[in-house]
Amino acid sequence: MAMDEAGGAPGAAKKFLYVNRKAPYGTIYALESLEVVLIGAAFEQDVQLAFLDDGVYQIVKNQSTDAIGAKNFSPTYKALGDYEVTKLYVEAEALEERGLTADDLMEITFEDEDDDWAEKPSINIVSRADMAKIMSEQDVILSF
Amino acid sequence: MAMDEAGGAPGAAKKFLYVNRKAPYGTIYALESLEVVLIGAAFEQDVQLAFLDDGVYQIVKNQSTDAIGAKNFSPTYKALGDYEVTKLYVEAEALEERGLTADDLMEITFEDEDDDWAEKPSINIVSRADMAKIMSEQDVILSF
Amino acid sequence: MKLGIVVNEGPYTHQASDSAYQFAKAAIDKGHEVFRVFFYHDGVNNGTRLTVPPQDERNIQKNWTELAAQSNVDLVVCIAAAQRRGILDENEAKRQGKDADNIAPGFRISGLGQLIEAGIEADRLVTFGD
Amino acid sequence: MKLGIVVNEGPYTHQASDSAYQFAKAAIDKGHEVFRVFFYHDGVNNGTRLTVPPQDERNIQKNWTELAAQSNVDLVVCIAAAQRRGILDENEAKRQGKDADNIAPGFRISGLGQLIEAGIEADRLVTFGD
Amino acid sequence: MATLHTVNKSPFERSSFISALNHTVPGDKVLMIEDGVISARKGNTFADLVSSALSDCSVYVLAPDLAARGIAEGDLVEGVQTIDYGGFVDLVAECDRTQSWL
Amino acid sequence: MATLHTVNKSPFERSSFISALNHTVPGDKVLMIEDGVISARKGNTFADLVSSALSDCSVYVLAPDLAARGIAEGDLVEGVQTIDYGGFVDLVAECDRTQSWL
Repeated sequence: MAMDEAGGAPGAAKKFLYVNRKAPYGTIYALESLEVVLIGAAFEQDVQLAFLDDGVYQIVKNQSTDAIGAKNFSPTYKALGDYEVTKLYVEAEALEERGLTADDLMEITFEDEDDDWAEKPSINIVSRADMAKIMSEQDVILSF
Repeated sequence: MAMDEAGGAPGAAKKFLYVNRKAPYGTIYALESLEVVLIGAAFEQDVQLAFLDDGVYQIVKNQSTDAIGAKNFSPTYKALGDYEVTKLYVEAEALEERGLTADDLMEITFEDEDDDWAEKPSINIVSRADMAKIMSEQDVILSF
Repeated sequence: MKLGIVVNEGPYTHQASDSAYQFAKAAIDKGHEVFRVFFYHDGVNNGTRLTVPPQDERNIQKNWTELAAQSNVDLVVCIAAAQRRGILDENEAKRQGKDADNIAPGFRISGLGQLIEAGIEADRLVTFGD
Repeated sequence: MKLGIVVNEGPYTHQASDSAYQFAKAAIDKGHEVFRVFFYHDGVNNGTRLTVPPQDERNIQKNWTELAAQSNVDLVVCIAAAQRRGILDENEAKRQGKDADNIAPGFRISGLGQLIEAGIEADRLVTFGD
Repeated sequence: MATLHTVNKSPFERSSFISALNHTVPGDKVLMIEDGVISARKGNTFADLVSSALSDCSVYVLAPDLAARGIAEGDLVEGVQTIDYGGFVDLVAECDRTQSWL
Repeated sequence: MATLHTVNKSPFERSSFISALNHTVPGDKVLMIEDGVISARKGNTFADLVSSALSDCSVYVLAPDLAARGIAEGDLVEGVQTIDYGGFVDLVAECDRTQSWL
């Protein structure tokens, strides 16, 4: 794998943050961001996803795209746990401004191998201030 | 010319409004809008241009694009009079919100054939309410 | 009614082309005439035949090409916008000394006058963009 | 430093590609290494050789092609994004049964892994988009 | 002599929603499509602006775009009407002109 | 451990300017490029927000983009610094990471 050619020492994983700020379907950024996350999972870096601004709409429940003729890719978020992508940060203020609550979001979970494979939520609702702090602790930020 | 094939009777010019809401250079919409206006001038319709929101930046003075490597197309606005495009409406509120005044705009003029070719300003500063009224009186609105 | 449509963005990246297609189909279903779709700005990128969308996705170019054939819709790609973005038909490729062309069936390349003409001829003109 | 650049929009429509190019040139002038530019989303459209910009305008594709040759910059076009948008090299065209390709000299088509790798290898990664 | 104003972007992302509402005249119709439907969800920051617009305009949202973004019809600001693409066509035909707030 | 935040859109058109300022931490640097430079003109609606940001961040604008939009350096909100592409490169190198607010 490409890791061997990487600049850092093997095992020195970088912290990658994928920043999702746009609603799905109106533009392709949400879908193509998800495609990077899936490919990126194979690189064994420390991966986090941030959902803020209209990006929170990417993970709302009950998306149905039949009538617009596009593919509904929201089920893929539920599979992120299988790719060991387990840290999804959602900004509380972004939900509130849009009249949304945590109950409007899909259930996205992972099985924690360090805790007897217990099923745990991948979504963490964080304040705007905490989101800023999370952003300030990354090595690489990819914006979509 | 295409007028002969047009739906309306020859001579029954339609009112066309070109709505410009975006700053130049960050995107190509301003330039490609201008290209439509120049081509459209040959069709002898009743043409008006509206500048609102960041569109007012399209006609500010002293644009200099050498350092960004793009072509400065702002001189073309000054030539609109030669194409008999003489009605440019600029929204007063849009200027004010951006810290701009009428003095920050280029001088764009035309020679009035009905008034012994007197040179007159093409730019009309109008209120937001008047802009809404102007929009409501068009046959065709092209948005850029 | 006689309807004209303007599409300002390319396929997949923005919903504009999809929305315009759904609108055009609905208009035709209701008995209106969609006599022209004018592709401007990045909209010209709808007219390449070289796209290979994923198998489980819609094929936007094919949708337009089929609509044009079935309902006699004039799909016009703006020549000035197309040149900037690399959409060429065989004649244009030859004229510009390019070794390939990429225009899709059902699309034709023409001037901006076709947009103005659409505005003059159509009872209503509807624009889809970013 | 080792710099990676991501370009998310196509040529001319958005300033992203121009800004990225000016940034890359400035970085090289200052002695940094720009080892890769990754073209994603509509950014893949920078990699077509079929553009014919007006004679008094910059040629964005040629700018990139020349920079790649002069400064050994790896210009990578994302394959998944390119397929959706109709950017193909000779191999891809053959594989997909297309009768033409349009990739420009100096650009190569590869996978999204090249973006992640750029993030891992680069000291800094800078993204330009809409 | 009504105008149909279409808004295709979220009011949280772009100013086109506000700009459209600022340029309606009484009797106009406003249609939210694509990401524009986000403005019509009840309880959102812009819900009051949508309600105000209803005092002298009709406001519509495109149901297919609502569904894609997981918004139920019951979640809408009161008074906003849902239509499908056929209804969109009807609005275009009924109004004298369409202005797309791109 | 500073972050360089780049903003490339006008605050009048998009929310990315506000969102960027809402997610800085003290010591971060904010650079306006492309249409983003519009926020730095004195007297504009967002000028006070730029001034506030200066209390715990450094704020820069890209001079080539200012010039293209006819904004003179004397027209800037006080405290905002102008740089060229070389200065942009230096900021990227000085900061630990770059976040583009697209």
